[in-house]
Amino acid sequence: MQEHILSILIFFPALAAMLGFIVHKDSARAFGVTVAAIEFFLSLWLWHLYDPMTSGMQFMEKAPLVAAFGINYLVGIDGISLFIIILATFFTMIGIASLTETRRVKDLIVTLLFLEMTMVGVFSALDAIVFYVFWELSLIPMLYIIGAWGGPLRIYASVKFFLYTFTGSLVMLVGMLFMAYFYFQATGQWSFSLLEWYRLILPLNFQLWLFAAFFLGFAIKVPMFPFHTWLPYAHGQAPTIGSVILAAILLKMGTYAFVRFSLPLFPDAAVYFMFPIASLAIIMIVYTAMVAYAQEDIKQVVAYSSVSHMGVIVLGTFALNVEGISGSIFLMIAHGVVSGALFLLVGVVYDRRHTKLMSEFGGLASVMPRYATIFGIMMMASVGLPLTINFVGEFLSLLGFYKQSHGFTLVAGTAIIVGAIYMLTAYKKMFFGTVTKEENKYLKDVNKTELLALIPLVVITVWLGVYPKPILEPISKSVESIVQLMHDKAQTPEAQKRIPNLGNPEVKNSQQETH
Amino acid sequence: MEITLAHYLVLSGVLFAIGLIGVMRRKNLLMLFFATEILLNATNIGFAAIAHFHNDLTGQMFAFFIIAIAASEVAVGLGLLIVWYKRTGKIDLDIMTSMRG
Amino acid sequence: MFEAIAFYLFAALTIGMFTITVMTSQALYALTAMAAGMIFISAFFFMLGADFLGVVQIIVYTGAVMALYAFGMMFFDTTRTLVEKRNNPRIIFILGVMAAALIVFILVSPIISTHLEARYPIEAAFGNSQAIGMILFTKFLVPFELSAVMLLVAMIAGIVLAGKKMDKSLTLMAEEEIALMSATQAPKDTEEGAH
Amino acid sequence: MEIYLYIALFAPLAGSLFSALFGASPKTSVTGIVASGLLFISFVSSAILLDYVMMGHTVHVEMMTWIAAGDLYIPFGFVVDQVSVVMMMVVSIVSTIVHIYSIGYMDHDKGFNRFFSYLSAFVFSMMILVMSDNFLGLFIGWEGVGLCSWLLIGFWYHKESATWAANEAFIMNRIADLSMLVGIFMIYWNIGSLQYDVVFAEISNLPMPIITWIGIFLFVGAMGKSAQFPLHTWLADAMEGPTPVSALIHAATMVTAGVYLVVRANPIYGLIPEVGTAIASLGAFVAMFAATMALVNRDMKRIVAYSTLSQLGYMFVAAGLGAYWVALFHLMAHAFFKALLFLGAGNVMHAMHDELDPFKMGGLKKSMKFTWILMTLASVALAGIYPLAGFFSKDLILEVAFVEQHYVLYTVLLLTAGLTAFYSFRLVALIFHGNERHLKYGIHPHEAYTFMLYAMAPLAVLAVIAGMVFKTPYYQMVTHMLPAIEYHIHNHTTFWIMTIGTQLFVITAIAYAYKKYAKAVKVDTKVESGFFYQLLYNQYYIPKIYDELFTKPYRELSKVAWKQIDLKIVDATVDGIANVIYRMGEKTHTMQNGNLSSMLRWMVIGLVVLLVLAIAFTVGYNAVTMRAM
Repeated sequence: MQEHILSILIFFPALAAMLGFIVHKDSARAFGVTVAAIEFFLSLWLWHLYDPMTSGMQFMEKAPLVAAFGINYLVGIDGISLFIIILATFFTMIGIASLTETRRVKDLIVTLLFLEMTMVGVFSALDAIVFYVFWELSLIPMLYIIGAWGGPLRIYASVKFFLYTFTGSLVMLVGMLFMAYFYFQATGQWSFSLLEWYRLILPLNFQLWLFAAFFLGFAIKVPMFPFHTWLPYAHGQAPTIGSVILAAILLKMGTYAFVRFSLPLFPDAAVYFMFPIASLAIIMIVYTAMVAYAQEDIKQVVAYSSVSHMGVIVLGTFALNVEGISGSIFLMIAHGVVSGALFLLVGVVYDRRHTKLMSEFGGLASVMPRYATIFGIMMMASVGLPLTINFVGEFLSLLGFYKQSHGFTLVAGTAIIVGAIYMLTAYKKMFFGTVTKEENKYLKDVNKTELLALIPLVVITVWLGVYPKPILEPISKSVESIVQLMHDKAQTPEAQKRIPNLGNPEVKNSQQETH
Repeated sequence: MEITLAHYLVLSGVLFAIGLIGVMRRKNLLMLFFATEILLNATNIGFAAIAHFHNDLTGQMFAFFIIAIAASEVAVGLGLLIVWYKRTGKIDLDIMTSMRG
Repeated sequence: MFEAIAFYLFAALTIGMFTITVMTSQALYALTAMAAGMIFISAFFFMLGADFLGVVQIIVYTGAVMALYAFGMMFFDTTRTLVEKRNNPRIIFILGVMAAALIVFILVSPIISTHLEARYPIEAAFGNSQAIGMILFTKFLVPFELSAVMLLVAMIAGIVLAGKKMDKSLTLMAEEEIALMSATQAPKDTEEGAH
Repeated sequence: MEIYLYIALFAPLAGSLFSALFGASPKTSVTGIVASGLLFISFVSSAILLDYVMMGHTVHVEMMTWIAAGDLYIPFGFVVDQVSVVMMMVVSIVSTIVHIYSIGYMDHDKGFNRFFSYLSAFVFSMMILVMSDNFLGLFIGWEGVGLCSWLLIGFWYHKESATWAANEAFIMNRIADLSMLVGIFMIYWNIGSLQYDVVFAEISNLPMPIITWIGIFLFVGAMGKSAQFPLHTWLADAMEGPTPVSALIHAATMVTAGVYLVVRANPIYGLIPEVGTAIASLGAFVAMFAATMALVNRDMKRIVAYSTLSQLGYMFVAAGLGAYWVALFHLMAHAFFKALLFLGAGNVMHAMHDELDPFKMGGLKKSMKFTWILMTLASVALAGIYPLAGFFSKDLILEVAFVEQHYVLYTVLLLTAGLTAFYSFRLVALIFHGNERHLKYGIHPHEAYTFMLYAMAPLAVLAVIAGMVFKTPYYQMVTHMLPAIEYHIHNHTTFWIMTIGTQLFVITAIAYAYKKYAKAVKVDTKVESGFFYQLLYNQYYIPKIYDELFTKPYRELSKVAWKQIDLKIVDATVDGIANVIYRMGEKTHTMQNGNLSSMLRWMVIGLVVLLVLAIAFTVGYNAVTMRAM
């Protein structure tokens, strides 16, 4: 069973979802929670089996799909994907457990389980086609969730979400096909295996074009400025569970793919585009933070804050050193936990008042003290307070990029200022002051079901903020191998300079001395 | 003066163009069928010519099958025409607009 | 020389006949011209050494197809002058000529014609009909049988379509009409059975 | 000894968590007592550690790994050495007293338990800040105290002004924190470690510009926490918090963290005297600047806050001039008498039902005798009268400036000393002497709980003796780590002239304050409508300028970014592209008009187009391959 654990992890939710069609409506929720919990414990078992000392891929499985074109069902994980998978199973579990939706619950749970399959699939795929299939499949459940359970503008939002991301991924597909063709030209064999592709050294001009093609697909998913406008609509219209999964997991696909595809495949291009992308990331950070500050709807604040934080992740990724990339991956997980929790929290108040406008609230701290406390913790985590999960990632990302550019990091660092501005302002509007609205005077504090979802998130937020080692170490190990691979593949002198060499400590020392 | 493959192909092309003009010009369905026959025959000449000049029977085979297809097309097509005519009393192309998009 | 004269003669005749077919407003002229054109085309087949094809051409087209069309014409009563609405005849003409020119260019240009190679060479030892028979029942056996089935189907289709009760089309009727029809028909059938 | 270190560090956390358990429930005195008790334990542990350090040892422990990625390795490491033990003592003493005091002060507050939870959390953060053995650990504490400061300033969250001040404080500190982070990045990438011992050992190997930049960035970080100009406005607004908070956080401990940082990083600043001079100049400027604002203010707590600001300026002068031990000494002494002053102000506030304007008080010495004595004592100490603490620490800074031959700084500081004395006693005079102006507002003051006064007593004792008794042992201990420079004016005549002159100057200022405010208060409208008075009263219009220059444009710009750029440009472009495609579909669907004849025509057009493309591509392909051949 151990050698097939990844396949089980991928397809178990899907099989369960099909079974879910015949489960009775009233027991659908129990069924969903059970399945998601089993899946979550499977993923924990995966972590238990994972060997943190190895930097390469583990639990690899291979089965030919289209042998003539070298398309295989090839899955495997390393430290980078392991924790995002756990995050995905975890959020599906608590998402289903804390579901407050009453309309067509069974359909929703089946959809979520399918979504879980695609998420786990994306993060464990090592074959470009398999990756692409899961990548696109993930759109459909999300489209359905937004379109069926969303707000008044749901059709517009879901269509926009689908078409926008789909367009980007089509360009990515072209890039993949060309990559495979190039591999065929170079070796005489067709292969879509990422691990085989890693061995290719492409000429710079090919790298640039391919990088651009992949970039478009990933950047829309992240979403990077100026491709971000689908996100506020999607979040604004999606039901709570949709926003949670979208923010916590689906957005991470983009940044994960940067690490998995763009960096090791095109190291020279990554260096070439480093500063343009860093500029975009900085615009994302500052500009969307300002937009978040101007919002009137608390959910939009959280949505835009997501974009802003994703900017830091992108920046860390393109630091191209172990500190930066490890930090960005850690921040992916951190941001997943924190923004997921924030969306859950927004959902709590939305369930009670059916409005998300901040002007409708005020003084909630006295009416809902527990809610205010948890919101406060999560807000502070989002702002990046030390000893919360976000700080570790943000610090490492910025630290990493500082190596590449001082000025950029200084500007990007305003993230910690502007982030505080919009978050504190929103918090003040929601929770401080006196209760002015009559409806708010008798709001119920968070109930047990909601606490069931929120308490674990709070625990994780603090635990991983204080002791990030259990997950930072495997991440760092895997990142080291990627950075080393990039350094070995780098051709341009610029890239060789920018990407550190880890394998040769003497070189490193001499480099340090020259600084 | 020798007659080459090109001559036949040009002839085939010219006949095909005549057929095309007919297809576009005719509104009477029966006449449209005529034009279709011309198109088919034009290609037949081309196939036969290529078969001849390249010393290969495949071309003739194609032509042969085309004739078979043409025959069945006429049979089915005329049947359909009769149905249509019984319903509407006309076989004018312009009144067939049920495919409006 | 003889070949050239024959080619140009028949080419001129065919083009002329087909032009009449396409352009005339008299259905009868069109039919006649086309029948003539078909026969002239068979001449090319003979010139190209495809004797069997030539014979088939005359039999099928001039014999069977033309007879069908003639029958159709009589049925539709199109012996009168055809009244057809024309719009933009110039565009039609330009498009036709352009298509022809392009096809000719593609076929004649060396790029394609020099790349062709014989796969089933004509054996000089056999006559044309014999050779065709050989190849038709070996290499092209499956397509041949398929086309036979197709012809059978077409024949049945022709009979059924033109048949008696087909003045009512199920596909072109609205749902209610069909329901109405089946409702009225059902008792009638039982009545007939009772008689 | 490690066990004491852990006790000193984690006892406040335990207290905080214990109180947090009761956070939402109604007041239970248990929380206050337990939290205070645990802090006392922390204090005792610190004292034991102090004893141990006095004997010349240091304690250095590494609790566990925190962040490790690539070459970066940051542990939770704690060090108790001569510098940090001083801070630990200051923090634990003041916070224990403030805790006990708060049991009485917050007696009637709904958020009693919550308050102790926050306050103990603050002490924990502060302990981390001073005990950490690396820069990032310091940063944890740095942000932690920022968080607690935010929580405590906005403690009465129903008040708009309180929450506004809390956010202002947090955000303004964040600006400085960014600079601090950048400083930390620079240290890491140039040295490869953030441990103090490694950094300070290696720092001299770096090129000069880098050291300078590190120094500047770290100092800008310190400026935020210590509310130095231009990041000072939050401190006065922070007085919205409960008074014990002001005493603990905004006077005694947190705001001095900046000074602590500079003192701690003395190996860096020792290498860059130019930056040191700049720090000293800024410090002197702030000392004067804040003192002038304190002269005219009509808010009791704000006056004390400005005085704090001014004293922080003094500390930075000392630190900037390389007299690190003097800065730390003044930090300690200041913590005692300023906390005392604030707690006294708290008593007054309680008695006056949260009235803050001293012009509405007066003659309180009758009803609040002890408070009067304590506050007068604190003010005397602040003014620097012999033999109280202020004399030994503050006048020392004057001497430092003189000895280092920065005469401009010396003059500024001397003038400021006069101003300090004046505004301190203006306050004392207005509150405790003269007519009982509050009677007409129907307020009948009463003395605070006795145990609160007892709690304040140790501070009073310390304010009196700290200078005299502690100076020598302190000097001997702390110079193990800090540069041991004795600041003596060798010329005896000069020394005496200066000392006595300063004393006389200060006493004159005190006397003037009493004369002007102790009897009847005449409101001199001519002066008050004057330009300078208005300028000072409006804090040099700086809050207004910030509002106009930063806050409003930021808000407007954010609106523009959302409404104009995001919705009207970025999103509209996306929708525009979609609409173009959609309209193309609308237009071309006329092609499907159902007329078979025209469809045939379209078909032929498509055929022609395809043929053209086929030819074009074939020709093009051939051309390319021909060239390749």
